[in-house]
Amino acid sequence: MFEADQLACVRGDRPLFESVSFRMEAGAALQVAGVNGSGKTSLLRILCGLSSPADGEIRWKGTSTRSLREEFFSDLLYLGHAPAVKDDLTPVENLMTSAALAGIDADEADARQALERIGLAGCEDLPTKVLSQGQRRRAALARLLLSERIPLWVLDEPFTALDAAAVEQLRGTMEGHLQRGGLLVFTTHQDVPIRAGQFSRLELAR
Amino acid sequence: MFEADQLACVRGDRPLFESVSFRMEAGAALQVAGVNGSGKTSLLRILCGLSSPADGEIRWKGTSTRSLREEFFSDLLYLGHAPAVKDDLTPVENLMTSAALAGIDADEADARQALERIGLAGCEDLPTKVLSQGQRRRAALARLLLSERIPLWVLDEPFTALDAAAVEQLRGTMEGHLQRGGLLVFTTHQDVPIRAGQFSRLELAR
Amino acid sequence: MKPRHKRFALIAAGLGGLAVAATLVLGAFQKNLVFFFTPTQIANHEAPQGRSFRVGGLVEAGSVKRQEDGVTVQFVVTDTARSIPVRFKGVLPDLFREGKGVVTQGKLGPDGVFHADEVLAKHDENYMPPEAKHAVEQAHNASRTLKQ
Amino acid sequence: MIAIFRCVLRRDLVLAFRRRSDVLTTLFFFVIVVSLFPLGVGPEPELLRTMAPGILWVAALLASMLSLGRLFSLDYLDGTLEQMLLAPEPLPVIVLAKAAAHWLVSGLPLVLMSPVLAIQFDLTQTLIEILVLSLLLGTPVLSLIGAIGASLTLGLRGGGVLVSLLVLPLYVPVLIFGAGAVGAESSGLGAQSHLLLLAAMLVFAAVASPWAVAAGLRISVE
Amino acid sequence: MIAIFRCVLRRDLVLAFRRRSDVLTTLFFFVIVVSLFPLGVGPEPELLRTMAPGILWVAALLASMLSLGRLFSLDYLDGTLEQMLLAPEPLPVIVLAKAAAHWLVSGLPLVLMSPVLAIQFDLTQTLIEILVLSLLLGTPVLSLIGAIGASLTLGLRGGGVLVSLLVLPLYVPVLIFGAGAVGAESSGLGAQSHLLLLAAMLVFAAVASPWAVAAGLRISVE
Amino acid sequence: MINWFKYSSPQTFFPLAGEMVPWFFALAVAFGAAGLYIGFFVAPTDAQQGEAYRIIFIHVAAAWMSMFLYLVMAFWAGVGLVFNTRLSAMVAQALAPTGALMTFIALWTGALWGKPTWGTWWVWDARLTSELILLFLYLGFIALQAAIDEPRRADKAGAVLALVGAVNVPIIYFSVKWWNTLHQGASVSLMAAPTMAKTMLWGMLMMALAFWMYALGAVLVRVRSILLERERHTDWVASYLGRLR
Ligand code: HEM
Ligand SMILES: Nc1ncnc2c1ncn2[C@@H]1O[C@H](COP(=O)(O)OP(=O)(O)OP(=O)(O)O)[C@@H](O)[C@H]1O
Ligand SMILES: Nc1ncnc2c1ncn2[C@@H]1O[C@H](COP(=O)(O)OP(=O)(O)OP(=O)(O)O)[C@@H](O)[C@H]1O
Ligand SMILES: [Mg+2]
Ligand SMILES: [Mg+2]
Repeated sequence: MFEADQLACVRGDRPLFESVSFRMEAGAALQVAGVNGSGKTSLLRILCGLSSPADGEIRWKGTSTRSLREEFFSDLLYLGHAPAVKDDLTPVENLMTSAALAGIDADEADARQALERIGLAGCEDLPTKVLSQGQRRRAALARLLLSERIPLWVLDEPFTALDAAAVEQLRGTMEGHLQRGGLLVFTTHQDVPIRAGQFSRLELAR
Repeated sequence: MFEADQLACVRGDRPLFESVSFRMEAGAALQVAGVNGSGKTSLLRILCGLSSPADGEIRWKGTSTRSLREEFFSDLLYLGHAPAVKDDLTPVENLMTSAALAGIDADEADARQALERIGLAGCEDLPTKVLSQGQRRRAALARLLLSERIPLWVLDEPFTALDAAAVEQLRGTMEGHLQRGGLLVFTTHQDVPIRAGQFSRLELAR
Repeated sequence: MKPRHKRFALIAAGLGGLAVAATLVLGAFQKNLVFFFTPTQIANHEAPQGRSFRVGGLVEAGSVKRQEDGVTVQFVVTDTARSIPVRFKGVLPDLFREGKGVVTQGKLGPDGVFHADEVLAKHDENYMPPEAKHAVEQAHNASRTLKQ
Repeated sequence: MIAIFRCVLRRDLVLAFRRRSDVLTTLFFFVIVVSLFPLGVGPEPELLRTMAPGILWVAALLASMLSLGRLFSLDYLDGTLEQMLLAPEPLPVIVLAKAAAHWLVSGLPLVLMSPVLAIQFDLTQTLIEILVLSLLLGTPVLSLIGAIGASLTLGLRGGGVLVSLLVLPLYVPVLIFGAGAVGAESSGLGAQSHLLLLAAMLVFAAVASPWAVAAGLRISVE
Repeated sequence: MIAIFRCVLRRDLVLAFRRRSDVLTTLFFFVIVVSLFPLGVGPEPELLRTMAPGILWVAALLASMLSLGRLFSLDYLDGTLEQMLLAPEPLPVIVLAKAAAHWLVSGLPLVLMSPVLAIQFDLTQTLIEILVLSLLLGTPVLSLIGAIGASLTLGLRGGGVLVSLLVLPLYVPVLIFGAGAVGAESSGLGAQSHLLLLAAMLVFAAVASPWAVAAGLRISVE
Repeated sequence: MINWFKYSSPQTFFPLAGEMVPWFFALAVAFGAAGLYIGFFVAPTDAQQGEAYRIIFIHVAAAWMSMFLYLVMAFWAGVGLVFNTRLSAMVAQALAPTGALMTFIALWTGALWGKPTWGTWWVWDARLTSELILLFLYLGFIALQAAIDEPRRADKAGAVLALVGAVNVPIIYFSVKWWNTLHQGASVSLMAAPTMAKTMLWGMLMMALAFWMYALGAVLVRVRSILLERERHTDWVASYLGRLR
């Protein structure tokens, strides 16, 4: 379903990785691992099409994502280092715009419910800028709860800044996605075992 | 040596905590714990004098830090969420300016050595902006290696974005500081045991 | 230096700076910073040549003459020591009176006549009913207007 | 496609409304720049009258240019822009919505304010009408062209100034025909041809610039 | 105290040098604004000569104001500013170093450039000298006053425009005496008193503004 | 005054202010009526300006207040900054709009008066320019406070700006002395006898008092509403609002 074929990445004059290939089917999870600076973020951005690889190709349902473009994007959810959360909007407004941008139908009630489930009850209507580091992260992650019908999730260090309870909940969400037959690519330095689906690790050497 | 007396903090119209008091002597470590949004960062900034408490007082060697000002600052090292690292400078230059700002005597050789010890060998002369999330964090943390004679360290989530090896090394640095008789206040959501010195935890309830 | 001493040093430097600034300001006010020139200054060639500037003073009593076209006026502006003829084409402000203050903008012609394209009335700080006015001496009035 | 246009437009307007002071300060900037010139240049009324359209246009141009910084950079910093690039809708539509919001927030108020300022400079009724019309046609062009510059300088340090460098040369024709319209009218030539040209520029910019901006954004985010 | 001044000054200059394009773009902005006016106003030489000092001064003022955004905001975002507030040296000294660097990077180049532009406007030798002198005395005042505005608006959205609102009224006297100096000289009055006043403003600003900025920074970071 | 503001807590200040407001407004109306009566019916026509001079009764009072209120605002803002007293910062915030209004009135009536007397609405002389700067300073203060959400930060940032801008006030006041302006010099000063007929002077003083009272009343009203908003979570506000219902 989702394939990477002989990907290579060069940053500056430093080759980060080459001939990275994998193939994932429905219900598979891939953890990209490696020490700091080994190129995990770079790989994830390439997979989404935000930057282009020095070499190789990415295929979604057998077709190159370069030629699919918007069709691929509608099957993709990417959460990067930057949380895509506006300081001046409230978590509810943030969630609703990001859902709209991703082409997800969600009304305000859905959004409030998702925020409540992720533990932001009581903060839904504060401007996001006053929230703590972890609360902003949660506000960003609330999108996952509305994205059940999006097959491919790409998450870059989703666990940072979260406290123990939130980490546990997020793990549950990710496992649920896999059980529904979703695909998941993620990175993390923390030790969070994913037990559902078909789990594999891709180690980027340095 | 370092005392907080009945501190209270109000953000917006929400009281975050009140009557937080503690007293630390040389060689003591204090972990501020609590769920996301419980006010850990706010407490640390108050302790440094970056923001002022709604109520209460902080004393260093028996004198209020408000009146000590620069004298207190010369005994203090604070590392916050933001890494204080300039994108356009190289790690070496960054380290040297931050040392100078903190009133630490360090020449370029010292700086290079510190960066090498923290695992940035080979990246010292790249502009910091091309480094990965974890590498930037390391570049910021290199300051700790030059700050041995500064008694009070205040670190806000120092372990984020670091890989396992770096976490281990940082733990060693922190323990070394305690063994030298330094004081340490820090927060983290990860489970990193500090075994040296006299360790205590301050739980911020929400 | 201990931090406290540094702060004292800084404050001392600050006060020194303020003193310097004050001296410079006083020095500046020794020279003239003006909104308009007086006829005396013009006579001493202190006014600009070939460029628009303002002349201020009193309209000399009896000097106002209207030309036949009805819109051009000629009058003399004086500061009681020197005076200068002014020619102006246009509507005069209501308060334009002989013996009163005036500020006009324009250029000095080669013939020594000031060609104004704007005439403003400048009045003094005295407010009194007409009867009381006669008691006050004209010259006294005049010198005050020019001084400020 | 229309849904996403409306969603982005609404979001940007809500954001602007949350920060009303932004809108007001663009306007104040305009007013203050216009009022500064008499101070620098001196008070001759005839001189001021001749300069008036030029000053108003240059001030509008600067105000619009200054607010370009906000167009994409905040979305870039917090990652929203990545999400826009990954949206399943055509990027140019999103871009057009953002440019439209920018104009509504930082162009339209200037247009509405300009007659008041023009009165200060003692312009006649007809000239003021021409001035407003030229601004109404010209300021959206400024937003559209400015978006190109903003997209290319995204994330570059000192982008604020770099963007002016890229964008000002492209603004020049708008300025010339905009300020020229008033001049032509006052010299009895009639402003019609100038205004037609401005309208043509507007249509052309509305059609072409979103594509350029979209390309610029993809490049800058990479 | 002197060590930290030099360290901060050097760092800011190195950063500016890394981003040469910043310095150049401020300069280009100045040049372009100055050259825009003849386009907006029309080509009468007499008119242009009278306007020249005003235009140059307003352009310098705008250029300096635009670059204010960079003064503290980058240090604020990446946390360096917190470190400065926690430095064991008096904050006003650090502030003064930053203002000095700002002037060296975005004021001095304009001063050096201005004679060339003034020649375009057909000013005489003496007038050009006075103009340069007035800019030399005046632009540091702009940096110093601007720093106050920049510190107070730090981290506020739309700060870029808000800062102009705060700072422009305080700039006005500098503008009046700066541009006035040239006018006074060309009218044969002599520019001395204007220049003395500018010098007084410079000394006063150098002494007073670092304290205000330091207070502003502590407030904004809180 | 100092004790009154500094040591009174918001709870006690709030009702006290509430009681004083009607009195101030009543006094403003009374003085205003007296001032206008003297100004338009008793005061003689001016020898130079005729009837146009009667704008003086509004212009001068507004111009005085515009400068005075700025100083008061800067003073309270400074007190709030140094002693961290909440109430004084709120007073400063409440003063700004009234001050801006006074400045605007002074500018507007001045321009209106300039047309018949000088023959122009506006010239860029030192007095007029510095007064215009005063208006911009007020507006900057208001805009800055509006742009900051955190009230404590808004207070302090505003205070710094207010204190910096205070340099402008002496410049306005002395501008007519330092430069030769089109604007006239002072008719009323502490140092010398007024150069103005007695009745005119009385009318002007009455109007000044009326403006003073109006400003006090308006500021108190505004402080009260700021207090309610800022302390909306405290018990005393809750019980006050409860009583209203
Ligand atoms: C827009 C134009 C004007 C502005 C901004 C302005 C501003 C001011 C200010 C700030 C003051 C208070 C200064 C002080 O107390 O010494 C003042 C006072 C005064 N103004 Fe004006 N003014 C304007 C026009 C005029 C005009 C046209 C007149 C009369 C022809 C006039 C007559 C006076 C008088 C009589 C005082 C009282 C002076 C005193 O005794 O203190 N003003 N004006
Ligand atoms: N212009 C360049 N020149 C040299 N090296 C570069 C350049 N740009 C990027 N790099 C290197 O590319 C790598 C970027 O890695 P990336 O951000 O993908 O790492 P990561 O695996 O996500 O690390 P982390 O765990 O710290 O987030 C870094 O090692 C960086 O040093
Ligand atoms: N203006 C405000 N109104 C209401 N609540 C506010 C306001 N400003 C801040 N807060 C609250 O203050 C708290 C800030 O907490 P802080 O950043 O200190 O948390 P933290 O313990 O460091 O959390 P984390 O673990 O996520 O970093 C948040 O709960 C936030 O919602
Ligand atoms: Mg990464
Ligand atoms: Mg935190």
